[in-house]
Amino acid sequence: MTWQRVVDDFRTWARVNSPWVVHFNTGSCNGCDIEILATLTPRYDAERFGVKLEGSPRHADVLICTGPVTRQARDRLLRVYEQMPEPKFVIAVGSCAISGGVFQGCYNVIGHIDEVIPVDVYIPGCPPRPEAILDGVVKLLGHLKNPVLEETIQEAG
Amino acid sequence: MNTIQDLFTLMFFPGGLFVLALGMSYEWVDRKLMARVQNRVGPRWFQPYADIAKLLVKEEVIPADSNRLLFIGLPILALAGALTAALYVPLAGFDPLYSFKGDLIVALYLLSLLTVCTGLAGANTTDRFSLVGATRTLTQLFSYEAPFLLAMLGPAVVARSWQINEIIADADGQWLLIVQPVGFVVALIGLLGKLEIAPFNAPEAETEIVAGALTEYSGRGLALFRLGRHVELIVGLTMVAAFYMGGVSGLPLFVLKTLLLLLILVGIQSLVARLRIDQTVGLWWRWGVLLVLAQWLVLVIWEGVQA
Amino acid sequence: MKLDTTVPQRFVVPIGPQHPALKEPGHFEFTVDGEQVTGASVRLGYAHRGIEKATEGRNWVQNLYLLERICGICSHVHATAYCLGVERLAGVTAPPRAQAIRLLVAELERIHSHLLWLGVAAHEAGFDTLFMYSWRDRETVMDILEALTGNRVNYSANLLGGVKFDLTPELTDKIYKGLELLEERTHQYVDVVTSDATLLQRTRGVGATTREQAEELGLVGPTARASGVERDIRTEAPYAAYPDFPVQVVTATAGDLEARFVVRLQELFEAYRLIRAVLEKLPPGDLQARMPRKIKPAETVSRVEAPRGELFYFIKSNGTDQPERIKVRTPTLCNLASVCVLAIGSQLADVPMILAGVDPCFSCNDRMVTVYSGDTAHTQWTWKQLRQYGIDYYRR
Amino acid sequence: MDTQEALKSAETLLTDYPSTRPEENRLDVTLAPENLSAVVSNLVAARWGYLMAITGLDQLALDQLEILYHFGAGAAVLTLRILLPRTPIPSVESICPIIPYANVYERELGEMFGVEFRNSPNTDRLFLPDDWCSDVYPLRKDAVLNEE
Repeated sequence: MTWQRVVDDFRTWARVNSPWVVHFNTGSCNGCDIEILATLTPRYDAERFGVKLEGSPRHADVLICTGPVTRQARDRLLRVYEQMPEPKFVIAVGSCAISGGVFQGCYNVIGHIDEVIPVDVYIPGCPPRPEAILDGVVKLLGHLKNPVLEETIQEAG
Repeated sequence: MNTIQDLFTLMFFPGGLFVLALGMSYEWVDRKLMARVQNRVGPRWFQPYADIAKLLVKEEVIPADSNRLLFIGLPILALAGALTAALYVPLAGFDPLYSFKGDLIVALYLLSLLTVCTGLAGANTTDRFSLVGATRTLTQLFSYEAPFLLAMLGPAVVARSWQINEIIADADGQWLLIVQPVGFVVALIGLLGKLEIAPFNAPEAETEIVAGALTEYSGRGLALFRLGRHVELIVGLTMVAAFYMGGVSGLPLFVLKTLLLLLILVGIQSLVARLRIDQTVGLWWRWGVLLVLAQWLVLVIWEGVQA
Repeated sequence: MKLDTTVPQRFVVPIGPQHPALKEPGHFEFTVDGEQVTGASVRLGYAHRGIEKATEGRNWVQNLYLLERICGICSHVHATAYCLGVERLAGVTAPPRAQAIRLLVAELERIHSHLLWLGVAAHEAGFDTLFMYSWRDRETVMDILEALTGNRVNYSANLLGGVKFDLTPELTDKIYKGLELLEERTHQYVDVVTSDATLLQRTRGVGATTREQAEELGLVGPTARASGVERDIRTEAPYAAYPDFPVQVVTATAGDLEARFVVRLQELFEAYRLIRAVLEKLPPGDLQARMPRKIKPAETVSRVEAPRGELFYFIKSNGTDQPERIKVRTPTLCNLASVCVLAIGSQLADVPMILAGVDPCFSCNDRMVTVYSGDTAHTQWTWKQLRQYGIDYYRR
Repeated sequence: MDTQEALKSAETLLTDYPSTRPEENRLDVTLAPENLSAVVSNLVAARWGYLMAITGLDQLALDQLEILYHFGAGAAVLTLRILLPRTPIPSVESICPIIPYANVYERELGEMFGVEFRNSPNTDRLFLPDDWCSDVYPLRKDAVLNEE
């Protein structure tokens, strides 16, 4: 039992400290995307927390989505999500990703991200500041760290 | 020598786990220095450990259209090659664990095994980025391998031996980089090429072909390849430091010299843009090979005259 | 292994819609022969949201906020073009102080956009240090914009009939200080892009476009100016406060990527100069003029110079509080077609550079439009054919 | 070139067609669809400005579609307007043989308003999704855009 506990703790520690991120724009205005990129740059430096922006969905743990989902982007979003190996998490960045934002009701917009794939963390803002994005990532990690919460997530999921 | 002691040296110290730990620490130093140059804070000290551990516990997706055996086997082979190579070099300032005549050649080729495996791994999947990445990896292998080998053979000629042990004994205390500057520079730049870091990172150019040959790898396979790369970094640094910087006897001297080399590597890495693959090949065959060959000629003649 | 060697295969490398070189979704397919690109095609629409249709269901004020979100990088120019057009339709002129502040924000935005582009282009070239440095300095502009308008992106500084924010003396000081720092850094960047050997290997002579080709391809903005096409709406048809603060157009002749780097960097100096001029001679007065809620039926054309080139708005009112039709033509649309033409015959490694060279902005583009497919004979031109075509074209 | 001079020269180029001056810097010329190619050729031959955009307008009340070709030279804006019936799918000669880069504007228009461009080198769908119904033109005023 205790050995299992140690292994679990170690696994959680590794996951919490090494979130590799892949970014997908599903029809965003660029504002959020640029702010996500800004989190990597000297002032915010997400690498401090082990965050690494990866190109290949196969390498990534966290999918960051921006923008309302357009008809054309929907299939791609699903494909990117499916390409990611387990365990995987999704962060929706920006008002549009959360609710469709100003683009609600536009004919080529299907809706928000969680109508297509399950979302773990929502980061509001138009666009959210880089600090807010970092905070969102850290919140996600905090979630993983707390085993009680993790259990509830697993039960629910 | 008894079996238990042998096993210990192979598995834990100074082979095996120790090499892996050392490799990851050096990887951290590399990333941290790079971040500092770029005005960033950079990763925490345990970052590479966390990365590898996370990758190891992550799901490994095996693409349906690739050869399963190769897909799983290649990363293991790559890491094994790098770890074996580590046994022949004076790691952490200790004498090489195993030594025989001609082990220099064996060590160099075991190091290349990693690159070949990476290339094959890329070619094993039908992903287009992987295929382009594999082509580039192998193209680059053919471009830097010969000059790097020649650069490594310079000290061997002086020592008149193909045995790493003897070369180091011969070079101990003399900074060969003063008498063989061309060899040193080519070896250093060859190391950049071997490790596929800027400006020779075209095989994994993120903006063109995502992650190159390893695009389809996730989880354990990727972890093993990365570990292999880290070990390669250590072995490469050790060899260059030992051959050209007056030996690495003793841990403090080893750390000092290899870190100095790493600092130079980071400096180059942060000051250059990525070369295109055709430019890389051109650079090596037009300049690298010719310069090293010229120096080699001088060395051989000089040795001949002395003899 | 599985390659069938009996049939000559088209080996297609897709770039996008999810791809590290493009932070935005566009989808390119490049047919390659080894490392050589032999064909190119584009498929856009991943960010097509249908904004033009949406404008017809919202009133004039709501549309301001919608149109501002066409693009997160050049949000202010979209709002400016829209406001100027609507003001003209309504017969309202924004007070001079408002016009000057519009210019100020537009130039600050140009600085942020060009620095952003410099970073992204450097990243495409694998020069991450330059990327990090330029984005570090970009934060200075972002701070100024945030202090001025309260938001880092989508500033919403514009209102119909004026602007929302005024300048305070502290802000003016902050801007002066920021500009000083940026000016010094920009000199360094000019040094780097014109002298760094490895970067020059990736930029000099790559994607070169002659003046004729640039006109033929319908290029706009800095991309066209790097080829010697002296076209800049700020001088040709000055708007906002540009008549009072004239702009010097920066051009180059080489038309390659290096020239595009240089032109964009030189435009930064011009932007610094303009901002200083505005700060020194900021006209006093009100910030807003009254706007009617409904606008009588009319049509107008509004053009502004976005960081990427000419932005075109066609606005038609119908006497209600909602527009009859708003048509937006973004600069990226004009420039993007050139990527496919320029990519053919170049190295795969140069493609992201060529793409970055036009500073594409897909969200601008897709709000309504585009594509240039390589499947027709049209885009499969070689340089020679293209040049020949250009010559014949002007002989006719 | 001065704005007024530019407009004057455009007027002389297009004397055969009825024109108006809706704004100080604009000249609107109404053409019959069959004259379009000739007029555009004339403008290009005279090197008058460049094509800035093509706008579609749905005049539902008149049961007509209007296509506006905007040309710019400095501050001067010349608009060529052609009127087409709304149904069946209206057809107009493509200007791509004269101005190649007009292709993207035409394709946009074709997709959004349902206009057919004859002799166009490329009429593929531009940016609407691949599974978009082929007979729905979103920017027409009476388009039924069902919500999913």
